[in-house]
Amino acid sequence: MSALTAPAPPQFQAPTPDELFNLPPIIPGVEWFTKPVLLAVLSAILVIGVTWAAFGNPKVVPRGVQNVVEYGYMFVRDQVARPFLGKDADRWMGLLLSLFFLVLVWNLSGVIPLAQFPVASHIAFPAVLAISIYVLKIYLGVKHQGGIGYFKNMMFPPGLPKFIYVLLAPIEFLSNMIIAPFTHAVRLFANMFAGHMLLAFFSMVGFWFLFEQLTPLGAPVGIIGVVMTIIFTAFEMFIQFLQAFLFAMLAAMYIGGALHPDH
Amino acid sequence: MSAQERRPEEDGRDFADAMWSIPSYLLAGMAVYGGIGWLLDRWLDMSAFFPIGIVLGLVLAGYLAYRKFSR
Amino acid sequence: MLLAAEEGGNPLMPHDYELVVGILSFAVVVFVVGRMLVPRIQKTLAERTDAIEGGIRRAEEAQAEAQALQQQYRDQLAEARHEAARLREEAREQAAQIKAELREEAQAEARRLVEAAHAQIEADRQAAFAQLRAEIGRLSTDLAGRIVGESLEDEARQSRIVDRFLDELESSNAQAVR
Amino acid sequence: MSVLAEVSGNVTAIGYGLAAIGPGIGVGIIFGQGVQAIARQPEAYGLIRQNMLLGFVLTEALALLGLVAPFIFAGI
Repeated sequence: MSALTAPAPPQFQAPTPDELFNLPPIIPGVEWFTKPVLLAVLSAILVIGVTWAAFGNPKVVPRGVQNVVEYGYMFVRDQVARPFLGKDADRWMGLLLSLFFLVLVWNLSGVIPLAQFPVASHIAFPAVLAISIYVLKIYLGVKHQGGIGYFKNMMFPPGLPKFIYVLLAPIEFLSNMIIAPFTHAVRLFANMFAGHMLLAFFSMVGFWFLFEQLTPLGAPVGIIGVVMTIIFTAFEMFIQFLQAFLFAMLAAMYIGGALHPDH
Repeated sequence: MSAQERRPEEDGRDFADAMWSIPSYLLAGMAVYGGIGWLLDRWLDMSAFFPIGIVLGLVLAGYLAYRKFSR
Repeated sequence: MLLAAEEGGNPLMPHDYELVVGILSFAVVVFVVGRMLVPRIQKTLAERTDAIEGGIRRAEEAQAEAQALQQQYRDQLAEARHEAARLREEAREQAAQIKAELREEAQAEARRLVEAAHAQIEADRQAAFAQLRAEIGRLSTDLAGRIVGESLEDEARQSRIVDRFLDELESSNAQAVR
Repeated sequence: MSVLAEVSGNVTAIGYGLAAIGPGIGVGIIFGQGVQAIARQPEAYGLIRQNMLLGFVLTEALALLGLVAPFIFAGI
Protein backbone atom coordinates (compact mmCIF):
# COMPACT_ATOMS: atom_id res chain seq x y z
CA MET A 1 0.00 0.00 0.00
CA SER A 2 2.88 2.31 0.69
CA ALA A 3 4.05 1.92 -2.89
CA LEU A 4 1.11 3.89 -4.17
CA THR A 5 2.03 6.94 -2.12
CA ALA A 6 5.66 6.93 -3.15
CA PRO A 7 7.88 10.02 -2.67
CA ALA A 8 8.19 12.80 -5.26
CA PRO A 9 10.34 11.27 -8.05
CA PRO A 10 8.06 8.43 -9.02
CA GLN A 11 9.98 5.22 -9.34
CA PHE A 12 9.03 1.80 -10.52
CA GLN A 13 7.97 -0.36 -7.65
CA ALA A 14 7.88 -4.10 -8.11
CA PRO A 15 4.63 -5.57 -6.83
CA THR A 16 4.84 -7.12 -3.40
CA PRO A 17 3.01 -10.28 -2.45
CA ASP A 18 1.07 -8.31 0.09
CA GLU A 19 -0.56 -5.98 -2.41
CA LEU A 20 -1.09 -8.74 -4.95
CA PHE A 21 -2.67 -11.30 -2.69
CA ASN A 22 -4.23 -9.40 0.21
CA LEU A 23 -7.23 -8.12 -1.64
CA PRO A 24 -9.82 -5.90 -0.01
CA PRO A 25 -13.42 -7.10 0.21
CA ILE A 26 -15.50 -6.38 -2.85
CA ILE A 27 -18.34 -4.95 -0.81
CA PRO A 28 -16.83 -2.81 1.94
CA GLY A 29 -17.76 -4.11 5.31
CA VAL A 30 -18.43 -7.69 4.26
CA GLU A 31 -15.12 -9.04 5.42
CA TRP A 32 -15.24 -12.49 3.87
CA PHE A 33 -16.48 -11.58 0.40
CA THR A 34 -13.20 -11.06 -1.47
CA LYS A 35 -12.17 -11.65 -5.04
CA PRO A 36 -10.81 -15.20 -4.56
CA VAL A 37 -13.97 -16.21 -2.73
CA LEU A 38 -16.13 -14.86 -5.54
CA LEU A 39 -13.94 -16.51 -8.16
CA ALA A 40 -13.95 -19.81 -6.28
CA VAL A 41 -17.73 -19.86 -6.19
CA LEU A 42 -17.96 -18.78 -9.83
CA SER A 43 -15.48 -21.48 -10.82
CA ALA A 44 -17.48 -24.12 -9.02
CA ILE A 45 -20.65 -22.91 -10.75
CA LEU A 46 -18.84 -22.88 -14.09
CA VAL A 47 -17.54 -26.43 -13.62
CA ILE A 48 -20.97 -27.67 -12.64
CA GLY A 49 -22.65 -25.77 -15.47
CA VAL A 50 -20.31 -26.94 -18.20
CA THR A 51 -20.29 -30.51 -16.96
CA TRP A 52 -24.06 -30.49 -16.64
CA ALA A 53 -24.42 -29.13 -20.17
CA ALA A 54 -22.17 -31.93 -21.40
CA PHE A 55 -23.16 -34.89 -19.25
CA GLY A 56 -26.62 -33.91 -18.05
CA ASN A 57 -28.25 -35.81 -20.83
CA PRO A 58 -25.42 -37.66 -22.53
CA LYS A 59 -25.85 -39.00 -26.02
CA VAL A 60 -24.29 -42.14 -27.33
CA VAL A 61 -23.18 -40.12 -30.36
CA PRO A 62 -21.57 -37.04 -28.77
CA ARG A 63 -21.91 -33.55 -30.14
CA GLY A 64 -21.08 -30.04 -29.08
CA VAL A 65 -20.05 -29.54 -25.47
CA GLN A 66 -20.20 -33.21 -24.73
CA ASN A 67 -17.36 -33.85 -27.16
CA VAL A 68 -15.09 -31.35 -25.42
CA VAL A 69 -15.82 -32.42 -21.86
CA GLU A 70 -15.65 -36.05 -22.86
CA TYR A 71 -12.16 -35.37 -24.11
CA GLY A 72 -11.29 -34.14 -20.63
CA TYR A 73 -12.92 -37.23 -19.15
CA MET A 74 -10.88 -39.49 -21.42
CA PHE A 75 -7.73 -37.60 -20.49
CA VAL A 76 -8.32 -38.00 -16.76
CA ARG A 77 -9.32 -41.63 -17.17
CA ASP A 78 -6.41 -42.68 -19.38
CA GLN A 79 -3.64 -40.50 -17.92
CA VAL A 80 -4.60 -40.27 -14.27
CA ALA A 81 -7.01 -42.93 -13.12
CA ARG A 82 -6.02 -46.03 -15.04
CA PRO A 83 -2.24 -45.94 -14.56
CA PHE A 84 -2.58 -45.53 -10.79
CA LEU A 85 -5.83 -47.24 -9.91
CA GLY A 86 -6.01 -49.97 -12.51
CA LYS A 87 -9.31 -51.77 -12.33
CA ASP A 88 -10.62 -49.48 -9.59
CA ALA A 89 -10.36 -46.52 -11.96
CA ASP A 90 -14.04 -46.21 -12.79
CA ARG A 91 -15.08 -46.06 -9.14
CA TRP A 92 -12.89 -43.03 -8.46
CA MET A 93 -13.41 -41.23 -11.75
CA GLY A 94 -16.08 -39.00 -10.20
CA LEU A 95 -13.75 -37.67 -7.55
CA LEU A 96 -10.75 -37.37 -9.86
CA LEU A 97 -12.71 -35.64 -12.61
CA SER A 98 -14.18 -33.14 -10.14
CA LEU A 99 -10.74 -32.49 -8.72
CA PHE A 100 -9.18 -32.03 -12.11
CA PHE A 101 -11.84 -29.72 -13.49
CA LEU A 102 -12.13 -27.67 -10.33
CA VAL A 103 -8.38 -27.18 -9.98
CA LEU A 104 -8.06 -26.46 -13.69
CA VAL A 105 -10.68 -23.72 -13.57
CA TRP A 106 -9.28 -22.33 -10.33
CA ASN A 107 -5.89 -22.15 -11.98
CA LEU A 108 -7.06 -20.84 -15.33
CA SER A 109 -8.84 -17.95 -13.68
CA GLY A 110 -5.34 -16.52 -13.35
CA VAL A 111 -5.16 -15.79 -17.08
CA ILE A 112 -8.83 -15.27 -17.89
CA PRO A 113 -9.36 -11.55 -18.57
CA LEU A 114 -11.25 -9.64 -15.87
CA ALA A 115 -10.75 -12.44 -13.36
CA GLN A 116 -6.97 -12.55 -13.56
CA PHE A 117 -6.46 -14.07 -10.19
CA PRO A 118 -5.60 -17.75 -9.75
CA VAL A 119 -7.86 -18.95 -6.98
CA ALA A 120 -5.40 -21.69 -6.11
CA SER A 121 -2.80 -19.07 -5.13
CA HIS A 122 -4.60 -18.70 -1.83
CA ILE A 123 -3.51 -21.71 0.12
CA ALA A 124 -6.91 -22.30 1.66
CA PHE A 125 -8.29 -23.73 -1.56
CA PRO A 126 -5.56 -26.26 -2.38
CA ALA A 127 -5.42 -27.10 1.32
CA VAL A 128 -9.09 -28.00 1.37
CA LEU A 129 -8.63 -30.37 -1.55
CA ALA A 130 -5.42 -31.85 -0.16
CA ILE A 131 -6.94 -32.38 3.28
CA SER A 132 -9.97 -34.06 1.74
CA ILE A 133 -7.70 -36.43 -0.17
CA TYR A 134 -5.60 -36.99 2.95
CA VAL A 135 -8.62 -37.93 5.04
CA LEU A 136 -9.88 -40.17 2.27
CA LYS A 137 -6.46 -41.78 1.95
CA ILE A 138 -6.23 -42.65 5.64
CA TYR A 139 -9.84 -43.84 5.71
CA LEU A 140 -9.31 -46.11 2.71
CA GLY A 141 -5.99 -47.36 4.02
CA VAL A 142 -7.44 -48.32 7.39
CA LYS A 143 -10.48 -49.83 5.73
CA HIS A 144 -8.59 -51.94 3.20
CA GLN A 145 -5.46 -52.88 5.14
CA GLY A 146 -6.63 -52.74 8.72
CA GLY A 147 -5.64 -50.12 11.29
CA ILE A 148 -2.38 -51.77 12.30
CA GLY A 149 -1.68 -53.26 8.90
CA TYR A 150 -1.87 -49.89 7.20
CA PHE A 151 0.73 -48.31 9.41
CA LYS A 152 2.85 -51.44 9.36
CA ASN A 153 2.86 -51.53 5.57
CA MET A 154 3.61 -47.84 5.50
CA MET A 155 6.36 -47.66 8.08
CA PHE A 156 8.15 -50.98 7.60
CA PRO A 157 8.74 -51.64 3.91
CA PRO A 158 10.07 -55.17 3.45
CA GLY A 159 13.55 -55.91 2.21
CA LEU A 160 15.66 -53.78 4.52
CA PRO A 161 18.05 -54.83 7.29
CA LYS A 162 16.21 -55.23 10.59
CA PHE A 163 18.10 -52.79 12.79
CA ILE A 164 17.70 -49.90 10.39
CA TYR A 165 13.93 -49.89 10.74
CA VAL A 166 14.31 -48.03 14.00
CA LEU A 167 15.98 -45.21 12.13
CA LEU A 168 13.79 -45.28 9.05
CA ALA A 169 10.31 -45.74 10.45
CA PRO A 170 9.99 -42.13 11.68
CA ILE A 171 11.08 -40.90 8.26
CA GLU A 172 8.44 -43.02 6.55
CA PHE A 173 5.80 -41.94 8.98
CA LEU A 174 6.56 -38.23 8.70
CA SER A 175 6.92 -38.43 4.95
CA ASN A 176 3.61 -40.17 4.40
CA MET A 177 1.54 -38.54 7.09
CA ILE A 178 2.67 -34.93 7.08
CA ILE A 179 5.04 -34.02 4.26
CA ALA A 180 3.05 -35.69 1.47
CA PRO A 181 -0.26 -33.87 1.98
CA PHE A 182 1.60 -30.66 2.77
CA THR A 183 3.57 -30.74 -0.46
CA HIS A 184 0.44 -31.87 -2.28
CA ALA A 185 -1.23 -28.60 -1.39
CA VAL A 186 1.85 -26.40 -1.39
CA ARG A 187 3.04 -27.52 -4.82
CA LEU A 188 -0.13 -26.23 -6.42
CA PHE A 189 -0.29 -23.15 -4.26
CA ALA A 190 3.33 -22.17 -4.80
CA ASN A 191 3.18 -22.63 -8.55
CA MET A 192 0.13 -20.43 -8.84
CA PHE A 193 1.52 -17.91 -6.40
CA ALA A 194 4.83 -17.56 -8.20
CA GLY A 195 3.21 -17.56 -11.61
CA HIS A 196 0.83 -14.82 -10.65
CA MET A 197 3.69 -12.77 -9.21
CA LEU A 198 5.68 -13.18 -12.41
CA LEU A 199 2.77 -12.16 -14.60
CA ALA A 200 1.96 -9.21 -12.37
CA PHE A 201 5.57 -8.10 -12.38
CA PHE A 202 5.97 -8.18 -16.16
CA SER A 203 2.63 -6.58 -16.90
CA MET A 204 3.38 -3.87 -14.37
CA VAL A 205 6.73 -3.23 -16.05
CA GLY A 206 4.94 -2.84 -19.36
CA PHE A 207 2.23 -0.63 -17.94
CA TRP A 208 4.61 1.56 -16.00
CA PHE A 209 7.14 2.21 -18.73
CA LEU A 210 4.71 2.56 -21.61
CA PHE A 211 1.77 4.39 -20.04
CA GLU A 212 2.62 5.95 -16.70
CA GLN A 213 6.17 7.16 -17.37
CA LEU A 214 6.80 7.05 -21.11
CA THR A 215 10.45 8.00 -21.65
CA PRO A 216 12.73 7.22 -24.62
CA LEU A 217 14.95 5.21 -22.32
CA GLY A 218 12.15 3.34 -20.64
CA ALA A 219 10.10 2.45 -23.70
CA PRO A 220 12.18 -0.59 -24.78
CA VAL A 221 12.01 -1.90 -21.24
CA GLY A 222 8.24 -1.54 -21.39
CA ILE A 223 8.10 -3.40 -24.70
CA ILE A 224 10.20 -6.16 -23.23
CA GLY A 225 7.77 -6.27 -20.35
CA VAL A 226 4.78 -6.63 -22.68
CA VAL A 227 6.47 -9.35 -24.73
CA MET A 228 7.44 -11.22 -21.59
CA THR A 229 3.90 -10.88 -20.32
CA ILE A 230 2.58 -12.55 -23.46
CA ILE A 231 5.18 -15.31 -23.34
CA PHE A 232 4.62 -15.94 -19.66
CA THR A 233 0.86 -15.96 -20.08
CA ALA A 234 1.20 -18.84 -22.53
CA PHE A 235 3.68 -20.52 -20.22
CA GLU A 236 1.40 -20.00 -17.25
CA MET A 237 -1.50 -21.62 -19.06
CA PHE A 238 0.67 -24.65 -19.62
CA ILE A 239 1.78 -24.66 -15.98
CA GLN A 240 -1.79 -24.28 -14.79
CA PHE A 241 -2.93 -27.23 -16.82
CA LEU A 242 0.08 -29.26 -15.70
CA GLN A 243 -0.53 -28.48 -12.04
CA ALA A 244 -4.18 -29.49 -12.28
CA PHE A 245 -3.07 -32.73 -13.90
CA LEU A 246 -0.42 -33.33 -11.26
CA PHE A 247 -2.82 -32.58 -8.45
CA ALA A 248 -5.31 -35.15 -9.75
CA MET A 249 -2.47 -37.58 -10.44
CA LEU A 250 -1.10 -37.36 -6.93
CA ALA A 251 -4.60 -37.80 -5.54
CA ALA A 252 -4.97 -40.94 -7.64
CA MET A 253 -1.57 -42.11 -6.47
CA TYR A 254 -2.43 -41.67 -2.79
CA ILE A 255 -5.78 -43.40 -3.24
CA GLY A 256 -4.15 -46.24 -5.14
CA GLY A 257 -1.48 -46.61 -2.47
CA ALA A 258 -4.13 -46.77 0.23
CA LEU A 259 -6.15 -49.37 -1.66
CA HIS A 260 -3.30 -51.72 -2.46
CA PRO A 261 -0.22 -52.00 -0.28
CA ASP A 262 2.59 -52.34 -2.77
CA HIS A 263 6.30 -52.83 -2.15
CA MET B 1 3.44 -57.74 -6.51
CA SER B 2 6.34 -59.99 -7.30
CA ALA B 3 9.40 -58.65 -9.01
CA GLN B 4 9.32 -61.20 -11.83
CA GLU B 5 6.04 -60.50 -13.58
CA ARG B 6 5.93 -56.76 -14.01
CA ARG B 7 4.17 -55.04 -16.82
CA PRO B 8 5.68 -51.89 -18.39
CA GLU B 9 2.91 -49.61 -17.15
CA GLU B 10 3.47 -50.87 -13.63
CA ASP B 11 7.13 -49.97 -14.02
CA GLY B 12 6.11 -46.49 -15.08
CA ARG B 13 3.73 -46.24 -12.17
CA ASP B 14 6.41 -47.26 -9.71
CA PHE B 15 8.78 -44.79 -11.26
CA ALA B 16 6.31 -41.94 -10.93
CA ASP B 17 5.65 -43.07 -7.38
CA ALA B 18 9.36 -42.91 -6.64
CA MET B 19 9.77 -39.50 -8.23
CA TRP B 20 7.04 -38.02 -6.08
CA SER B 21 8.06 -39.79 -2.91
CA ILE B 22 11.79 -39.13 -2.87
CA PRO B 23 11.66 -35.38 -2.13
CA SER B 24 9.14 -36.03 0.55
CA TYR B 25 11.35 -38.72 2.09
CA LEU B 26 14.33 -36.40 2.06
CA LEU B 27 12.34 -33.61 3.67
CA ALA B 28 11.00 -35.99 6.28
CA GLY B 29 14.46 -37.33 7.05
CA MET B 30 15.81 -33.82 7.49
CA ALA B 31 12.87 -32.86 9.64
CA VAL B 32 13.10 -35.88 11.91
CA TYR B 33 16.83 -35.98 12.49
CA GLY B 34 17.32 -32.24 12.19
CA GLY B 35 14.58 -31.83 14.74
CA ILE B 36 16.21 -34.34 17.07
CA GLY B 37 19.53 -32.55 16.65
CA TRP B 38 17.91 -29.21 17.28
CA LEU B 39 16.32 -30.49 20.47
CA LEU B 40 19.67 -31.95 21.57
CA ASP B 41 21.31 -28.62 20.84
CA ARG B 42 18.79 -26.79 22.97
CA TRP B 43 19.07 -29.31 25.76
CA LEU B 44 22.86 -29.49 25.79
CA ASP B 45 23.31 -25.84 24.80
CA MET B 46 25.37 -26.75 21.78
CA SER B 47 25.14 -26.05 18.08
CA ALA B 48 26.70 -29.12 16.45
CA PHE B 49 23.86 -31.61 16.52
CA PHE B 50 21.50 -29.72 14.23
CA PRO B 51 23.72 -29.84 11.11
CA ILE B 52 24.76 -33.38 11.95
CA GLY B 53 21.13 -34.38 12.28
CA ILE B 54 20.26 -32.72 9.00
CA VAL B 55 22.97 -34.57 7.10
CA LEU B 56 22.22 -37.84 8.88
CA GLY B 57 18.56 -37.49 8.02
CA LEU B 58 19.38 -36.80 4.38
CA VAL B 59 21.66 -39.83 4.21
CA LEU B 60 19.15 -42.13 5.89
CA ALA B 61 16.27 -40.88 3.78
CA GLY B 62 18.32 -41.26 0.63
CA TYR B 63 19.28 -44.79 1.64
CA LEU B 64 15.65 -45.62 2.35
CA ALA B 65 14.44 -44.21 -0.94
CA TYR B 66 17.18 -45.97 -2.86
CA ARG B 67 16.56 -49.33 -1.24
CA LYS B 68 12.82 -49.02 -1.52
CA PHE B 69 12.50 -47.97 -5.11
CA SER B 70 15.46 -49.45 -6.96
CA ARG B 71 14.72 -53.09 -7.42
CA MET C 1 7.22 -21.65 11.73
CA LEU C 2 9.87 -21.72 9.04
CA LEU C 3 8.18 -19.18 6.85
CA ALA C 4 6.39 -17.20 9.49
CA ALA C 5 8.76 -14.29 9.18
CA GLU C 6 7.18 -12.70 6.13
CA GLU C 7 5.66 -9.31 5.93
CA GLY C 8 1.95 -8.75 6.06
CA GLY C 9 -0.39 -11.70 5.96
CA ASN C 10 1.54 -14.90 5.68
CA PRO C 11 0.48 -16.53 2.41
CA LEU C 12 0.85 -19.97 3.99
CA MET C 13 -1.81 -19.21 6.60
CA PRO C 14 -5.24 -19.93 5.16
CA HIS C 15 -8.11 -17.55 5.81
CA ASP C 16 -10.86 -19.40 7.58
CA TYR C 17 -13.67 -18.02 5.40
CA GLU C 18 -11.80 -19.20 2.33
CA LEU C 19 -11.54 -22.65 3.88
CA VAL C 20 -15.29 -22.71 4.35
CA VAL C 21 -15.95 -21.54 0.81
CA GLY C 22 -13.42 -24.05 -0.54
CA ILE C 23 -14.97 -26.94 1.34
CA LEU C 24 -18.46 -25.98 0.25
CA SER C 25 -17.63 -25.49 -3.40
CA PHE C 26 -15.57 -28.69 -3.50
CA ALA C 27 -18.33 -30.66 -1.83
CA VAL C 28 -20.94 -29.32 -4.22
CA VAL C 29 -18.77 -30.02 -7.24
CA VAL C 30 -17.98 -33.54 -6.08
CA PHE C 31 -21.62 -34.18 -5.35
CA VAL C 32 -22.96 -32.84 -8.65
CA VAL C 33 -20.16 -33.81 -10.99
CA GLY C 34 -18.80 -36.87 -9.28
CA ARG C 35 -21.98 -38.41 -7.90
CA MET C 36 -24.55 -37.42 -10.50
CA LEU C 37 -22.91 -36.68 -13.80
CA VAL C 38 -19.96 -39.03 -14.03
CA PRO C 39 -22.09 -42.19 -13.60
CA ARG C 40 -24.24 -40.93 -16.46
CA ILE C 41 -21.33 -40.46 -18.80
CA GLN C 42 -19.87 -43.77 -17.71
CA LYS C 43 -23.15 -45.41 -18.58
CA THR C 44 -23.18 -43.65 -21.92
CA LEU C 45 -19.62 -44.66 -22.64
CA ALA C 46 -20.45 -48.23 -21.77
CA GLU C 47 -23.43 -48.02 -24.07
CA ARG C 48 -21.26 -46.64 -26.82
CA THR C 49 -18.72 -49.41 -26.41
CA ASP C 50 -21.59 -51.82 -26.37
CA ALA C 51 -23.07 -50.30 -29.51
CA ILE C 52 -19.79 -50.45 -31.39
CA GLU C 53 -19.05 -53.97 -30.27
CA GLY C 54 -22.68 -54.94 -30.84
CA GLY C 55 -22.54 -53.51 -34.37
CA ILE C 56 -19.45 -55.52 -35.14
CA ARG C 57 -21.06 -58.59 -33.66
CA ARG C 58 -24.24 -58.05 -35.62
CA ALA C 59 -22.32 -57.64 -38.84
CA GLU C 60 -20.44 -60.82 -38.13
CA GLU C 61 -23.68 -62.59 -37.40
CA ALA C 62 -25.23 -61.37 -40.63
CA GLN C 63 -22.21 -62.51 -42.57
CA ALA C 64 -22.30 -65.89 -40.93
CA GLU C 65 -25.97 -66.14 -41.66
CA ALA C 66 -25.45 -65.22 -45.31
CA GLN C 67 -22.73 -67.79 -45.57
CA ALA C 68 -24.92 -70.40 -43.98
CA LEU C 69 -27.70 -69.51 -46.39
CA GLN C 70 -25.37 -69.75 -49.35
CA GLN C 71 -24.13 -73.06 -48.14
CA GLN C 72 -27.67 -74.20 -47.75
CA TYR C 73 -28.54 -73.13 -51.28
CA ARG C 74 -25.48 -74.84 -52.61
CA ASP C 75 -26.39 -77.98 -50.74
CA GLN C 76 -29.91 -77.82 -52.07
CA LEU C 77 -28.67 -77.31 -55.59
CA ALA C 78 -26.32 -80.23 -55.33
CA GLU C 79 -29.09 -82.31 -53.92
CA ALA C 80 -31.42 -81.32 -56.72
CA ARG C 81 -28.80 -82.23 -59.28
CA HIS C 82 -28.26 -85.51 -57.60
CA GLU C 83 -31.98 -86.13 -57.56
CA ALA C 84 -32.30 -85.32 -61.22
CA ALA C 85 -29.50 -87.70 -62.09
CA ARG C 86 -31.07 -90.33 -59.95
CA LEU C 87 -34.44 -89.81 -61.63
CA ARG C 88 -32.90 -90.00 -65.06
CA GLU C 89 -31.18 -93.20 -64.16
CA GLU C 90 -34.35 -94.58 -62.76
CA ALA C 91 -36.29 -93.66 -65.86
CA ARG C 92 -33.69 -95.28 -68.02
CA GLU C 93 -33.85 -98.37 -65.94
CA GLN C 94 -37.58 -98.35 -66.05
CA ALA C 95 -37.56 -97.93 -69.80
CA ALA C 96 -35.20 -100.84 -70.17
CA GLN C 97 -37.36 -102.90 -67.91
CA ILE C 98 -40.47 -102.00 -69.84
CA LYS C 99 -38.76 -102.87 -73.08
CA ALA C 100 -37.62 -106.19 -71.68
CA GLU C 101 -41.08 -106.91 -70.39
CA LEU C 102 -42.66 -106.07 -73.70
CA ARG C 103 -40.25 -108.25 -75.52
CA GLU C 104 -40.90 -111.05 -73.13
CA GLU C 105 -44.57 -110.63 -73.59
CA ALA C 106 -44.32 -110.60 -77.35
CA GLN C 107 -42.16 -113.67 -77.29
CA ALA C 108 -44.59 -115.40 -75.03
CA GLU C 109 -47.45 -114.46 -77.32
CA ALA C 110 -45.59 -115.77 -80.32
CA ARG C 111 -44.76 -118.92 -78.52
CA ARG C 112 -48.37 -119.25 -77.51
CA LEU C 113 -49.52 -118.78 -81.08
CA VAL C 114 -47.03 -121.30 -82.37
CA GLU C 115 -48.09 -123.69 -79.68
CA ALA C 116 -51.72 -123.22 -80.53
CA ALA C 117 -50.96 -123.83 -84.18
CA HIS C 118 -49.06 -126.98 -83.33
CA ALA C 119 -51.91 -128.16 -81.17
CA GLN C 120 -54.36 -127.42 -83.96
CA ILE C 121 -52.23 -129.35 -86.42
CA GLU C 122 -51.91 -132.24 -84.03
CA ALA C 123 -55.62 -132.24 -83.41
CA ASP C 124 -56.29 -132.16 -87.13
CA ARG C 125 -53.88 -134.98 -87.67
CA GLN C 126 -55.48 -136.99 -84.90
CA ALA C 127 -58.88 -136.32 -86.34
CA ALA C 128 -57.74 -137.30 -89.81
CA PHE C 129 -56.09 -140.37 -88.45
CA ALA C 130 -59.20 -141.37 -86.61
CA GLN C 131 -61.33 -140.65 -89.66
CA LEU C 132 -58.93 -142.63 -91.84
CA ARG C 133 -58.98 -145.56 -89.50
CA ALA C 134 -62.71 -145.59 -89.50
CA GLU C 135 -62.75 -145.23 -93.27
CA ILE C 136 -60.23 -148.07 -93.69
CA GLY C 137 -62.28 -150.27 -91.42
CA ARG C 138 -65.47 -149.52 -93.30
CA LEU C 139 -63.73 -149.96 -96.60
CA SER C 140 -62.24 -153.24 -95.44
CA THR C 141 -65.61 -154.53 -94.39
CA ASP C 142 -67.10 -153.18 -97.59
CA LEU C 143 -64.48 -154.90 -99.61
CA ALA C 144 -64.82 -158.06 -97.67
CA GLY C 145 -68.62 -157.98 -98.19
CA ARG C 146 -68.20 -157.39 -101.89
CA ILE C 147 -65.79 -160.16 -102.22
CA VAL C 148 -67.97 -162.49 -100.33
CA GLY C 149 -71.18 -161.41 -102.19
CA GLU C 150 -69.87 -161.57 -105.82
CA SER C 151 -68.76 -165.11 -105.35
CA LEU C 152 -65.41 -165.43 -106.62
CA GLU C 153 -65.99 -167.27 -109.95
CA ASP C 154 -62.94 -166.70 -111.82
CA GLU C 155 -59.54 -165.47 -111.44
CA ALA C 156 -59.88 -162.66 -113.84
CA ARG C 157 -62.88 -161.26 -112.23
CA GLN C 158 -61.32 -161.55 -108.85
CA SER C 159 -58.26 -159.67 -109.80
CA ARG C 160 -60.38 -156.96 -111.47
CA ILE C 161 -62.32 -156.46 -108.31
CA VAL C 162 -59.12 -156.13 -106.25
CA ASP C 163 -57.62 -153.68 -108.66
CA ARG C 164 -60.74 -151.61 -108.75
CA PHE C 165 -60.83 -151.60 -104.95
CA LEU C 166 -57.27 -150.48 -104.68
CA ASP C 167 -57.84 -147.75 -107.16
CA GLU C 168 -60.83 -146.62 -105.24
CA LEU C 169 -58.86 -146.83 -102.10
CA GLU C 170 -55.99 -144.93 -103.56
CA SER C 171 -58.12 -142.07 -104.78
CA SER C 172 -60.07 -141.86 -101.58
CA ASN C 173 -56.89 -142.07 -99.57
CA ALA C 174 -55.31 -139.28 -101.53
CA GLN C 175 -58.39 -137.24 -101.00
CA ALA C 176 -58.34 -137.95 -97.32
CA VAL C 177 -54.66 -137.19 -96.90
CA ARG C 178 -55.02 -133.95 -98.70
CA MET D 1 19.31 6.99 0.19
CA SER D 2 22.92 6.76 -0.79
CA VAL D 3 22.89 3.08 -1.58
CA LEU D 4 22.50 2.34 -5.27
CA ALA D 5 21.00 -1.05 -4.95
CA GLU D 6 19.48 -2.65 -1.99
CA VAL D 7 18.04 -6.04 -1.41
CA SER D 8 14.98 -5.81 0.73
CA GLY D 9 13.19 -8.73 2.25
CA ASN D 10 14.63 -12.06 3.18
CA VAL D 11 18.18 -12.65 1.93
CA THR D 12 17.96 -16.36 2.68
CA ALA D 13 15.23 -16.66 0.05
CA ILE D 14 17.67 -15.36 -2.55
CA GLY D 15 20.25 -17.74 -1.22
CA TYR D 16 17.90 -20.63 -1.64
CA GLY D 17 17.00 -19.46 -5.09
CA LEU D 18 20.66 -19.51 -6.04
CA ALA D 19 21.18 -22.85 -4.34
CA ALA D 20 18.29 -24.35 -6.25
CA ILE D 21 19.82 -23.53 -9.64
CA GLY D 22 22.49 -26.19 -9.44
CA PRO D 23 20.31 -29.09 -8.38
CA GLY D 24 17.70 -27.96 -10.89
CA ILE D 25 20.19 -28.24 -13.71
CA GLY D 26 21.45 -31.49 -12.25
CA VAL D 27 18.03 -33.10 -12.09
CA GLY D 28 17.36 -31.95 -15.63
CA ILE D 29 20.59 -33.53 -16.85
CA ILE D 30 19.94 -36.76 -14.95
CA PHE D 31 16.50 -37.26 -16.42
CA GLY D 32 17.40 -36.05 -19.87
CA GLN D 33 20.31 -38.43 -20.11
CA GLY D 34 18.37 -41.18 -18.38
CA VAL D 35 15.53 -41.00 -20.86
CA GLN D 36 18.01 -40.95 -23.70
CA ALA D 37 19.80 -43.97 -22.28
CA ILE D 38 16.54 -45.87 -21.94
CA ALA D 39 15.60 -44.94 -25.50
CA ARG D 40 18.93 -46.24 -26.73
CA GLN D 41 18.97 -49.40 -24.68
CA PRO D 42 15.52 -50.35 -23.48
CA GLU D 43 16.84 -53.72 -22.32
CA ALA D 44 19.00 -52.00 -19.70
CA TYR D 45 15.96 -50.26 -18.23
CA GLY D 46 16.37 -51.67 -14.73
CA LEU D 47 19.99 -50.62 -14.36
CA ILE D 48 19.40 -47.17 -15.85
CA ARG D 49 16.40 -46.62 -13.62
CA GLN D 50 18.37 -47.57 -10.56
CA ASN D 51 21.15 -45.15 -11.39
CA MET D 52 18.68 -42.43 -12.27
CA LEU D 53 17.10 -42.84 -8.86
CA LEU D 54 20.45 -42.71 -7.12
CA GLY D 55 21.45 -39.58 -8.99
CA PHE D 56 18.09 -38.00 -8.32
CA VAL D 57 18.32 -38.73 -4.61
CA LEU D 58 21.78 -37.24 -4.32
CA THR D 59 20.94 -34.14 -6.32
CA GLU D 60 17.68 -33.56 -4.55
CA ALA D 61 19.47 -33.90 -1.22
CA LEU D 62 21.70 -31.01 -2.27
CA ALA D 63 18.68 -28.90 -3.15
CA LEU D 64 17.08 -29.58 0.19
CA LEU D 65 20.36 -28.93 1.96
CA GLY D 66 20.20 -25.48 0.43
CA LEU D 67 16.78 -25.06 1.97
CA VAL D 68 18.10 -25.49 5.50
CA ALA D 69 21.52 -23.97 4.97
CA PRO D 70 20.49 -20.59 6.51
CA PHE D 71 19.36 -22.30 9.69
CA ILE D 72 22.54 -24.33 9.89
CA PHE D 73 24.75 -21.31 9.41
CA ALA D 74 22.60 -19.22 11.74
CA GLY D 75 23.24 -21.85 14.40
CA ILE D 76 26.96 -21.90 13.83
